[in-house]
Amino acid sequence: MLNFLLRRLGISVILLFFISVVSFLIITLTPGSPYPWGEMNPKVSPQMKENFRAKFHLDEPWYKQYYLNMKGLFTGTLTSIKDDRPVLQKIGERLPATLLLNILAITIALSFGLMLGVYAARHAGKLPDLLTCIVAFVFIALPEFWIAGLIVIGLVKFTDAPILGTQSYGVDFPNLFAMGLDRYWHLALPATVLALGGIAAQALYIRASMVETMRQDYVRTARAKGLPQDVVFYKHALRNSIRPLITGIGGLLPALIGGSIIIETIFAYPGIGRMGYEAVLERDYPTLVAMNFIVASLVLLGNLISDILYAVVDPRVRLE
Amino acid sequence: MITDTDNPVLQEAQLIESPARGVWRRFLRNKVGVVAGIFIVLFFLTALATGLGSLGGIYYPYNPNTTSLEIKLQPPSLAHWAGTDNLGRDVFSRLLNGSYISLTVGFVAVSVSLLLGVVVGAISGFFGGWVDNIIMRVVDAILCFPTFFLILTAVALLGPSIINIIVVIGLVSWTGTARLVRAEFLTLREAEYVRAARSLGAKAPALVFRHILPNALAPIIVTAVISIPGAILTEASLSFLGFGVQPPQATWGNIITDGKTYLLDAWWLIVFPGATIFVAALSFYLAGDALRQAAETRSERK
Amino acid sequence: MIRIFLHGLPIALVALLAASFASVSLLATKKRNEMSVGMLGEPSTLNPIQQADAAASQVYSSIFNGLLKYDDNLEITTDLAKSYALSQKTTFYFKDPADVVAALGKLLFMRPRWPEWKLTDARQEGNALVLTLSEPGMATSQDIAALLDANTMQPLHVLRVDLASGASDTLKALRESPSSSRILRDWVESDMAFEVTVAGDPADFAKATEELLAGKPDLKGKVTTGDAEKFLAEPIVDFVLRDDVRWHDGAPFTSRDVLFTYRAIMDDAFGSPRKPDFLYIQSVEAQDDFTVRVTYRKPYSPALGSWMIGMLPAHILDGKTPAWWVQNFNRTPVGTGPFKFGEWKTNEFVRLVRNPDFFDKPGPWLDSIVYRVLSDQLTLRLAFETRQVDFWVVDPWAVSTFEKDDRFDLFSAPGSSYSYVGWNLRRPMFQDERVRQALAHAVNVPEMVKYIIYGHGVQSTGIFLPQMWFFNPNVKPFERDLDKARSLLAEAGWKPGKDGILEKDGKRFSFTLITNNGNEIRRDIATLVQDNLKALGIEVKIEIYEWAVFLKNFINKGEFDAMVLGWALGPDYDQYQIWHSSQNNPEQLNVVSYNNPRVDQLLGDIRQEYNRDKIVAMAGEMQETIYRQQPYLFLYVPESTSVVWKDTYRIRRPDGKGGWLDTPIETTKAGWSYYSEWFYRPEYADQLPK
Amino acid sequence: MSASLLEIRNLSIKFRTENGPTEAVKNVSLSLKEGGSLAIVGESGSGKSVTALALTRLLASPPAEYASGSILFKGQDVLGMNLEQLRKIRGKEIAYVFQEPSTSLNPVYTVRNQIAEAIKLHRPDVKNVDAEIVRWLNTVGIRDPEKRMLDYPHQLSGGMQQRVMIAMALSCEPSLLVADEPTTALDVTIQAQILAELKRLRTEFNMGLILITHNIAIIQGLCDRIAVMFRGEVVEYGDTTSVLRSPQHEYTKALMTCVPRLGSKEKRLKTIDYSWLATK
Repeated sequence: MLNFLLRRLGISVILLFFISVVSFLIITLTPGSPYPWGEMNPKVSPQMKENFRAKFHLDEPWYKQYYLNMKGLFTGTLTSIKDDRPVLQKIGERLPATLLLNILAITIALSFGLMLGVYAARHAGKLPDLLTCIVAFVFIALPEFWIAGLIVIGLVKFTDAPILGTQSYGVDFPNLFAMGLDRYWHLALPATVLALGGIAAQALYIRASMVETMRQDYVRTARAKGLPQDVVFYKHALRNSIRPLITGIGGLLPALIGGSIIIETIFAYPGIGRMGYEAVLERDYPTLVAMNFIVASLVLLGNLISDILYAVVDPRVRLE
Repeated sequence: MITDTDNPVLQEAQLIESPARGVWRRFLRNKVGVVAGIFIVLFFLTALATGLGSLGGIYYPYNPNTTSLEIKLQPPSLAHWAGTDNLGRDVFSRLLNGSYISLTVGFVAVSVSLLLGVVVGAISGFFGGWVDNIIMRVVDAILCFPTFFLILTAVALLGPSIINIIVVIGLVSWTGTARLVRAEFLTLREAEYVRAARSLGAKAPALVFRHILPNALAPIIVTAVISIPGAILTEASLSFLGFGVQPPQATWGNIITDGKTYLLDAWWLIVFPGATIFVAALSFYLAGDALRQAAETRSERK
Repeated sequence: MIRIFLHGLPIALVALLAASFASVSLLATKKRNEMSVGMLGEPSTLNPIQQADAAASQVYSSIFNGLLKYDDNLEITTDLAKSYALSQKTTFYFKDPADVVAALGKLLFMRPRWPEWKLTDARQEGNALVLTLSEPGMATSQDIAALLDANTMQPLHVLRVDLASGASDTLKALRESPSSSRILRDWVESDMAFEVTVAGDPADFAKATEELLAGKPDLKGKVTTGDAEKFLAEPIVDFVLRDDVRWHDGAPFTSRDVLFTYRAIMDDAFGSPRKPDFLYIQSVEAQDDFTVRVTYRKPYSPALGSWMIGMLPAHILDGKTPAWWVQNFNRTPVGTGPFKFGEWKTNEFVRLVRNPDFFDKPGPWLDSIVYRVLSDQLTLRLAFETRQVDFWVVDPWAVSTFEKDDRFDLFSAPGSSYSYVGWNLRRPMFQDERVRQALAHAVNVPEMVKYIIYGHGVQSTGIFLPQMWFFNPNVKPFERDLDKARSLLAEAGWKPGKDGILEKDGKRFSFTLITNNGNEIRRDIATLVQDNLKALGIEVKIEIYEWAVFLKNFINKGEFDAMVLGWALGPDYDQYQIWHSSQNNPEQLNVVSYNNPRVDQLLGDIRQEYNRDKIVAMAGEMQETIYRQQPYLFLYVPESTSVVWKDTYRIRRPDGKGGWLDTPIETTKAGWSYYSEWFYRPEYADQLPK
Repeated sequence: MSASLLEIRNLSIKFRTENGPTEAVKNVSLSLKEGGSLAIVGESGSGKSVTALALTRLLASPPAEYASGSILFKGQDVLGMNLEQLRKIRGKEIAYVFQEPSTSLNPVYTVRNQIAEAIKLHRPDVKNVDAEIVRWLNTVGIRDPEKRMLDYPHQLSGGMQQRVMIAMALSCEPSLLVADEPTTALDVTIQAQILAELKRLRTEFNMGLILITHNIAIIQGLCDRIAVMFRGEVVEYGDTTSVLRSPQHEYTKALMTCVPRLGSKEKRLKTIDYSWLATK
């Protein structure tokens, strides 16, 4: 186990290095350059521009910039071009919101995906199965921003419910419970939209996996034992079917973080997706560098966790 | 399904028919798949007609790029089936016109990704060993990137031209194909007929192109079909953020971008293009899935 | 077990969603005495001297006060200052004290003209004649100089020394050199530059300076000698500060804070983008706790406006490092304004709370203001429609929708920007004035006003905004006249070619019009220009780039044919950087490379003029000249219309009889006045603090 | 004469396929008395496994379809039962041992869990389930059963796995054990052990046994009767000894010739000679 972790850690470090170099190259070798003074400010003197470029090492060769940026990242001295605050601190402020959103999205995706997938598999080949599969493809085919937009229009036009951000404003909450519900409401809408694709993917995955599992010999054994359908299904088949699902969780994360750029923009949700998007627009290189690095680390961590979970679910797998 | 899979009668029936025809026949039996396929054909014809139309033909109800401010932001009517946009352009005509670029983005991006994926996957799977190991680690690394963010960064920084968008989408989405092709190659490499061919002294290219690739074709095609809507959706998402194909060239995505501002006042600018993207994507997914089922039945019997 | 989980979790999630929806909808109708404002993007800092973005200035203006502010008519008035007085010290240096006596005598003889000159005092100081004028400016001093005997006067020169570092030390060394007695005045701009003003022939002094610098080659010093001047004109502003102002932490506001703020702006360590506004200042001195004298090195009339900058608390910030500012003060500022800083949640909101000790009583009435960070116009609108922000600056096309809806009140104010199409005058095809005028006749600007901004704005007739006091209302817009346009083009040698596109010397009239993405209106303008010019046989290709690329690759380099952009203008008349012919290098702002010697002259003069009437005259001429020459196709000045839910706010003012007068909110030329007089909803009227 | 345990009468089973229905089992009639044993022999695809699975209707339907005939178990028609009734027969009355022990045991549950499941279901009166499991594991010859029952299937060898399968099948004390190629996937030495075990257990518990195999050699001494199936039909049916001594059908003869024997001089295994088909 320890061996496994160490080896995985080693591979992760190499991967991270690779990722950080590539993303750094993409970021710095492209046209445009950071400019923190707003639109064509007549008041900015050439000297200020020079000071600024020197401060953020913008005139160094890329490898030196890379080195300085990474050094800054690890010593915590890397600061954002926009407001000169340490990027780690900025990311730290936004990361919890994004994680919360993604965790809820993953929960929704998994629970609904599981339910739908199992439902379809139970009726494999029959009408409910077909309908479920079509619904799943509908979910995948729905453009995220479009459905988010429609939901938003609907809510704005027909209800009083606020939809943006993480909480309602200008309102005194009578109690903690109401406050909790308010937070949940603001979290659940974007999370649901974000999860739609995940629900569908998981449902199709589970369905296929279940159908495959139902053909296995041990399921026949279980049926031959006279076990009730449900026990056969939920105990013998399901447990074996969700193994691939668990490995999939690690892979969900990058997709969700990508998707959250749009969702966070539409719902004005304060997460790192939006920060990254703004950093791209502002050419805030340090922030981009740090963000890519941290997101990649998170993804690698997610992969590691799914590997460990995999071993927990399947006794045949040992982490070596 | 518990059956005796080696039923002799079945085997005989199997022998009469070429695999491709079998897949096709099974596909035709899938009603959902056929309907989806018809939609795809319709989209294609539209794209073709408007593609030709942009060379001077007259296949639109209105010129998709002509502005007429007197009729801006009009709701759908008999004259303008999908309403008009903020510059008074006919949205329906723009949708027709957009199908050309949107489908091009979908197809070409997927072709790029397919080409890369097949080549890389084939090399990895065919040679195995350390080559495979290195390539797969690289693939792992690429999978760690939040893809959409990567695309966004690249397109934002390189400039949102059609070519850039296509290339970038293609470049980041080949990993899935590569993994699939690699897996197929790893399996087929050890298949008896390949071993046989190898032992008869067949050279690597012959092995790959005559023996392995044709047999891996079915899953590759299915992946391609299922990837197309992904590329179209990605372009639309980029458009939504302002980094898609730039106006005045219409795409399904940037019609929505144009309409985004009017979200609450001109629903038709959002609903119709969104629905078009949705129907197109759904058609590709369903047709792709039907194709997969048809192809799988064959490989199951193999 | 697994089945309960399988169905239970989704059901629980949905049930929770339904419950939260009910709860949220119920609560949404109960709002407190708080103002919610939406802002685009997150402020980078709440420090008034370091801010660079609109979001920040929106927030900090409620926290900080300047010495001065604009009133409702966009005229300068006092804020932290009780009063201010302008004057000027003009000094003539003579070769001999006896010459001074003669000159003084001459002036005394002309005493009757003093009021005309605004001359209040003249006296001798050694070999210098010192005049005091009650209105600063160059013109009067030049008039007086002309009366005096030039041969008896010493010419003055400004020597500027740019070097890699160590400006102060070098200046010190220079002051110890033998010729130091000729230094009349020195000024350190930064560690990398200083200026000295010397009397007499500058050549030997410059040589001495160069010799001194030659001893230190690593400083890479460079000496520039300015043109000869006849006198030193030093405008002076005397501020008397209010003595009843306290910082939010209770400490009194004094002249020390003013001095500190000035020093901080000038200190490169804090990188204030406002520093260029203060470069003309020779010194800032405190006479006592509540009197401050600012002396300028030369007349620069827009400089007064720079004292609207928010004052910083010296007692908190003095001696702190830039990093400390970033980590502490810039995110938890302490000011003197009607609202105190409350809470800042990154990317969500900044909340300010009532400052009960605000010096400009009565008010504020609101308990708090929340500035919500939103990403774009759309989310701003959504937040407004769900009553999460209380007002919204309406997109022009939506104004009519809101006008029809009686749930809302609308407030319009003149906008502070204009849109234009800039022709790159470096391109041969745009160099002919007639061609540009033809384009102005061809593009249907009224149609743009009508359809792009839905009539909510006016056609622009030049470089100034109509609501400004120096705007020239006599400039008439070019009318749409295609025949006129054609004949102008024909005069300029453009004839229709084979494909219908105009040609001259075998070159087609075809160009690329660029703009930035993310701005639908600019994109629409480009499309319309393309459409309009097609009628004349001019081919326009549109390209749209992302903002950073647009600036860096095209605008800053001056490499474009034509572009659509806008200028957001402050309330002053100084447009030297935009129009002066010297400002056309890469990264400078005269991006179209406009060049007119008369305009250059006016641009230089107007900044040194303090007389209102003369400013109006100069500005008027400038506006007319530039508009006639059409380096830009001036389009329109959009109105800014805000929409508020009906009856959301009231203004409370004393009614003069010891009670209160509550009125609906109103707009002025400057938009909304200070929020300190506002309160939320009539039903809170009884509960407001006394 | 003991009562008839199982009566299969004119059973036909069809499979719906995309090329139209095919008949996997045609008109098969077999019977088994209580405590009796029957071997069904045939090549793959001959319908023997389908017949065996049909006994408790384990065939997935669709595509399987019980076209005609009846299966009487202890006088009741299995084909007419509802699912509840069927479940009472499955495991409780008719237990199965399948061909591939490594895939027939659920990989994610322990041996104990999988056996206990059956016992709890069919023998609710058993108080100490663990003791019962240990007893059965002992019975099938697993050493150290207390420890082994906590193992996951993949931790056991193939032979052990099959013993677990048998223990699981026996744990509910069925009156008929259907062994569907129980030894095909195992080593030859293990095969012998398992067969010996089956033989012992059958007599010990006086249990009916249906052994399905393609290996005609293992039948002797284990089964009283034999049915040879070919292409869905029973081509020969009778006492083991008499059939083996004098096979009537060409196919039976062919089957018998390709059984490898120790000491045989032949270098290559014989393949089935289908020439008789052409003459038919």
